[in-house]
Amino acid sequence: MTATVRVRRFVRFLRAPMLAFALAACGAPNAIWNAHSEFGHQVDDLTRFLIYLGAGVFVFVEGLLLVALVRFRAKEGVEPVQTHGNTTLEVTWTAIPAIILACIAVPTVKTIFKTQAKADPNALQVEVIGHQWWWEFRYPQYGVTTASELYLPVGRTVNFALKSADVLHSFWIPQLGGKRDLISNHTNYIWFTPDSASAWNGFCAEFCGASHSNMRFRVFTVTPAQFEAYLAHEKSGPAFGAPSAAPSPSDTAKAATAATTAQSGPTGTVSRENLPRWVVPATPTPANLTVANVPGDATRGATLFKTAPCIACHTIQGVSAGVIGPNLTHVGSRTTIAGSLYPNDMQHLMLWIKNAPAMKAGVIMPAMGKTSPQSAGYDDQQIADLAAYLSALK
Amino acid sequence: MATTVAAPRHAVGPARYESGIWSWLATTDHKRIGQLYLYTALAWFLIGGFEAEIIRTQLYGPNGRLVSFETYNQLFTMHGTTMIFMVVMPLSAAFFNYLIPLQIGARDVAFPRLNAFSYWVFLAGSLFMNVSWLFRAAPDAGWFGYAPLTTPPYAPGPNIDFWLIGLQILGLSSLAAGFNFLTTIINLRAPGMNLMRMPIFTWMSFVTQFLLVLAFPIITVAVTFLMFDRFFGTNFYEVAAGADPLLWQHLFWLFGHPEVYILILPAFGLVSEVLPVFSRKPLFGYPVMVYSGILIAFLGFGVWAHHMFAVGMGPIADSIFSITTMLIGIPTGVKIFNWLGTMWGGSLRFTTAMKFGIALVGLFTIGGISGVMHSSPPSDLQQTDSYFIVAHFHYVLFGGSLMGLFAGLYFFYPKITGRLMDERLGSWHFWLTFIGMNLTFFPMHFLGLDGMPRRIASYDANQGWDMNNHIATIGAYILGAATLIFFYNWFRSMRRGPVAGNDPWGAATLEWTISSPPPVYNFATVPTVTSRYPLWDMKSAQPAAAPRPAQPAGRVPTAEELGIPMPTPTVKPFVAALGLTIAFTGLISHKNLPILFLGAATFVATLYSWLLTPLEPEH
Amino acid sequence: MAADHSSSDAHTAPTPHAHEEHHPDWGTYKWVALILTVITVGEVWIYYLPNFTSTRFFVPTLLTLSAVKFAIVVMFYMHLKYDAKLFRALFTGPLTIAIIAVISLLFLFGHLAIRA
Amino acid sequence: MASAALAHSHAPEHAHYTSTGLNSNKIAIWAFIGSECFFFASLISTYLIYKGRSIVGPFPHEACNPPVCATALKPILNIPVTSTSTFVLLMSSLAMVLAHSAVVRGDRKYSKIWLAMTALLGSTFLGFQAYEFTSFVHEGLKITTNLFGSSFFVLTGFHGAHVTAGVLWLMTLLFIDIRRGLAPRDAINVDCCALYWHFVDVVWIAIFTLVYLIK
Repeated sequence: MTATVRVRRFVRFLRAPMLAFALAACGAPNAIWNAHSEFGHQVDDLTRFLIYLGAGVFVFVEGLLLVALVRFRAKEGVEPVQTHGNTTLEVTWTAIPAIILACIAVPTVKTIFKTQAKADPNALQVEVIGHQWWWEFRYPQYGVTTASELYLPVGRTVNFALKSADVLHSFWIPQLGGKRDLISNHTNYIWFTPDSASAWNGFCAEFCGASHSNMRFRVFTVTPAQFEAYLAHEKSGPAFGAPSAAPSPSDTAKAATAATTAQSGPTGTVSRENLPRWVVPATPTPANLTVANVPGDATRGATLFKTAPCIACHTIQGVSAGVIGPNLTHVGSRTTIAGSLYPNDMQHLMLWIKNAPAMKAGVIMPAMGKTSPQSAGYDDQQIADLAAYLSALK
Repeated sequence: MATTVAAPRHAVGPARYESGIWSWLATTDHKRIGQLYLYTALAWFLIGGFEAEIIRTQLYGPNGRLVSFETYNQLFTMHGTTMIFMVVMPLSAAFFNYLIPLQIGARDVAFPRLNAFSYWVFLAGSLFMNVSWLFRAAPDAGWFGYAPLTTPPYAPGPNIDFWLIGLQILGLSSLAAGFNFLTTIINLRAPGMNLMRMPIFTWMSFVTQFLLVLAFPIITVAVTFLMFDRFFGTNFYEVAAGADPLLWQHLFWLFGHPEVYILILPAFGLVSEVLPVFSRKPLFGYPVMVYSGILIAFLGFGVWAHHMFAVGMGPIADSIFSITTMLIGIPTGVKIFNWLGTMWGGSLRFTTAMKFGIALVGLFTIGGISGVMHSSPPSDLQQTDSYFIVAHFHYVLFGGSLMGLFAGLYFFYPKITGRLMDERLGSWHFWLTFIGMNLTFFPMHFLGLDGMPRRIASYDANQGWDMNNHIATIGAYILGAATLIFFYNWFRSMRRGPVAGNDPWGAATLEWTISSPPPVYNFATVPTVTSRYPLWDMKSAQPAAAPRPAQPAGRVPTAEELGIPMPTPTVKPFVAALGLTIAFTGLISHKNLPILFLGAATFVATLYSWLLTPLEPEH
Repeated sequence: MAADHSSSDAHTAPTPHAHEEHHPDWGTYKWVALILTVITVGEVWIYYLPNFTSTRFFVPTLLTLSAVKFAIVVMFYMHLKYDAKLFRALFTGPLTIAIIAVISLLFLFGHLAIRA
Repeated sequence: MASAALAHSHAPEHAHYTSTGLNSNKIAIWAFIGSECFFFASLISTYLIYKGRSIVGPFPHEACNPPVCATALKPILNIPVTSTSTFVLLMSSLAMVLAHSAVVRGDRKYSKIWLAMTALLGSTFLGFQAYEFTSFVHEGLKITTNLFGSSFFVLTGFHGAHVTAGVLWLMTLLFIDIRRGLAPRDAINVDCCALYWHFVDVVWIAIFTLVYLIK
């Protein structure tokens, strides 16, 4: 039986006491030891093996140390024997670590080659592009482009092609797999197969500048049916204006996704209600930044948008073609905005449009609203209209 | 062996030294330069520690907003850079300076003026980098400043320029010191002290010097490329021109990993001096300790890419570097076991120095174990760039280097100042440091495994990270308190501490045969060495258990009286360092050529007059 | 690296005077110069042989030739052949590590075709 | 004899007794050379890593034609010129060893001649390099042009800087020789300079093959 199998057996055997360790991680939604992909499990097994080995060495060495400290405290008139060394001993404690390390090396190399093998050819291809400081996701097989929220079907292998639009980033979904760096002038790959439907946090793990900590994303693993519905909806143009199309797939999706933690809207997208709390942002907004609580008119907002500077950076299918910022075609159906930094609701959307730089360090998007009565920019009514329009882009 | 000891007269308090700023600016005495390094490093330790406290305060709870994200990035960048290049390295350098000549029975280093130059350049470099705070433009790209984040398109401000030029200056200092100590150790050993009789600290320093002189040229080149990119528009890291960001990473870590051993080996050396003395037993397996040190250094050049397992080097490279990394675990483990062997069967006296020494053995082990976990790329993929890594290298650098350096500080304080440090306060310092250290860094293991990325200025609520962050921050405050106690003890004991005498600990090596503090010429007659532990051979089998009462007041004869030629004091090294710094300042201030040339001219001119003047008055 | 120095200690310390005697003389120097010139001419010559530069022997040949030149200068002009072993260790140790580093870097950047 | 040389040698030098019997300056110089190996290793590997990765021309060995380059550019490297300058540098090493043995012999006349000759050949090499650089710039290769330009100019430029430092050192020795004459006891200092000079030479041997000859 292969070393990895042996490792697995060993790990299974240790799973029970592992709970003790896991307790430290209770209420830890991003804990790497709650793996939910085969990649995660392979890494996890190896890590547990190492943790236990480490724990053993730790107990042994620190134990020896403590014994020495207690047994050999200075006593009056006792003169220690002046030993200079002991070849047998020294050879032993050179050999034993060597053996232990060999035991680590074998499963390590096996796992390296297994996890870095070529991905299943008919895997779902996802192109991940890191920007300062948000994530762009593309499904080349379906011609879909979206941002900040990644939908994946349960049980299908996903092959990620990782690229960077500017500096280095690192793609990490602790419970599904990772990390792999996004490197300018390189394309990196990583693949895994999610094994359960839920909502996960994703992070940028390579320091990438002012808002590195604000470069988060969400991953929703959904049933294949709901995933199909989602893609169909994403491919279709913006819902606003068009008669709300509710294609058949989405109905099946609705039925199917009852099982999933997050309920699905008619569009296959995850609804903002009853999401697990770890994917609901609680980022505070700047105290000195406020907007009047005025109702917005989506139609007015739509006309305003066409002439607004927004179009220079943002794409809305059939409206604008900017590529600097996130694609907004279906922004209304996302649960978060600004790189999963704020919940996607009227108030946050308005604040964001009014003064993005105040809400996210170093962000490129300029303040669109009046920051002072004299200054240029949209008034709160116009901003409300824009926000209403964007929210309507289901 | 009587010749080993200077005329048996001992000073109370400091021996005759001239005082005054000038005497310090012009000094070429390795003991004074050592103290300059020491106090400068301790000052930066306070600053770097303060930066850490702000960082921990920001991270105490979710969505902390104590400082802006930009400021936070500057803080963690400068915390890392400061602790590595301005605290641990110069503290080690302080011990190199003070101890190596004393331990090998020399009157000074091989090139005393070059030695002074190294210090002044180091001071200039560290100031240069920190001046950036005054312009609110401190470096902000992390201590390993990955390109292209550091290239003009993404870092237009002067922040990175300060970092680059500061590093360049500090590098020059380390290189100069490296050549100096290599030559000193090779060539100035007292008669009879062959390599296998060298005190273990000198041995580890010897190995460290090799790492210094071989690793620093690499970072010099990498940094020079970036300087050229930023100042003259070259393309080394210019993504638009097709550059490969991995070039910086490989060059940086090719330097960076040996650098890790540059930081830890001197501490290993110090602890290997402290443990035997307070176990009243010779170091267990001295030769193995020496060879493992050499092996660690050698392998240290073959493992650098284990910092880059996430960049996708491919399975073959990953496997190779994974295995070389595991190999390095073997000699390191051997060291731990030999330390245990040293204490085993000994008669342990738990002085503060000993406590810190033991702490290194215990805590470095933890860092070593997590290190082995990273040596396995698949496992490292989940841990790298997370708080698990932060925990790991703090166990290595705080639990390892700093604990060792503290052990050394308490152990050699009497030799440097002539007085003993207060043991009660020392004990407080130790226990608070030990507890605070573990409270701060152990929870970070869990934070990492719970998916908290490294270098984030703020994190969201409901991520399951709050509790461990609370604990870590409280630990950091305890560490702060401990450090203040240390400084209080340090300065208080200088006046109030009991007089130490030559050899308060019953130690074995040459530095303890002469008065504390030693006379400017160190040894009245150059000792002849016949064993690894000259003092233990000389003394009765019983090494002194308790600090001996100081010898009756006597005067240490001056160099003149003994007819020992001493180097003439000179400010030329200081002026040369000044010129160098001015030149670099010219570079950063919009390539201000006049200043640049003024500095360069000063440097070259001073260098000439320095090289063409003999060290000592002709006789 | 450092280990090598123990050898330098065993080695009976020669006085600089002793060195000077060991130094090669004009006779050696002129031959060395001649060989160096010949090799250099050879290198440039094969550079201009199109049907040789295309073969896979071209690069190895050049590398060997320059390695020989390198060695000759180091051994005779830098009289490492005659000097204290210590110097040999101080030079060859770092040189070896440096060369290994260069080669592994070229591997890592895919120039020596270990991965596409 | 040794200690005499040390006591009077005009360089930072402390040791009155040395454990190896070797001169400390010489040990330091060798250590420095060992460290320089890494300096040039980094520069050379960078050049090799970026070889063939430039997006735009000019290129070292290949012509660059539209559309890659706006105008057709011929291969940039000029082998005949560089071969000559390589030969010059090799000969300077010969002059250097002769200068050293002249000093050892205490031969004032030839020590001056050969020191001057070495410095002269070194400067000639620098002249060649200056010519090479300017002509490259005229042919459209600047340090900012492409990866090749950056890595080439910085690598050879730093070598040139080393040669310049060497020439200054030689001229200093020559100056001392003229002013008070270099006695055999000063041989050790000339030796140090010679070691440095030869090292700069061997570095060029490597560069000449790796940069200029290998296509």
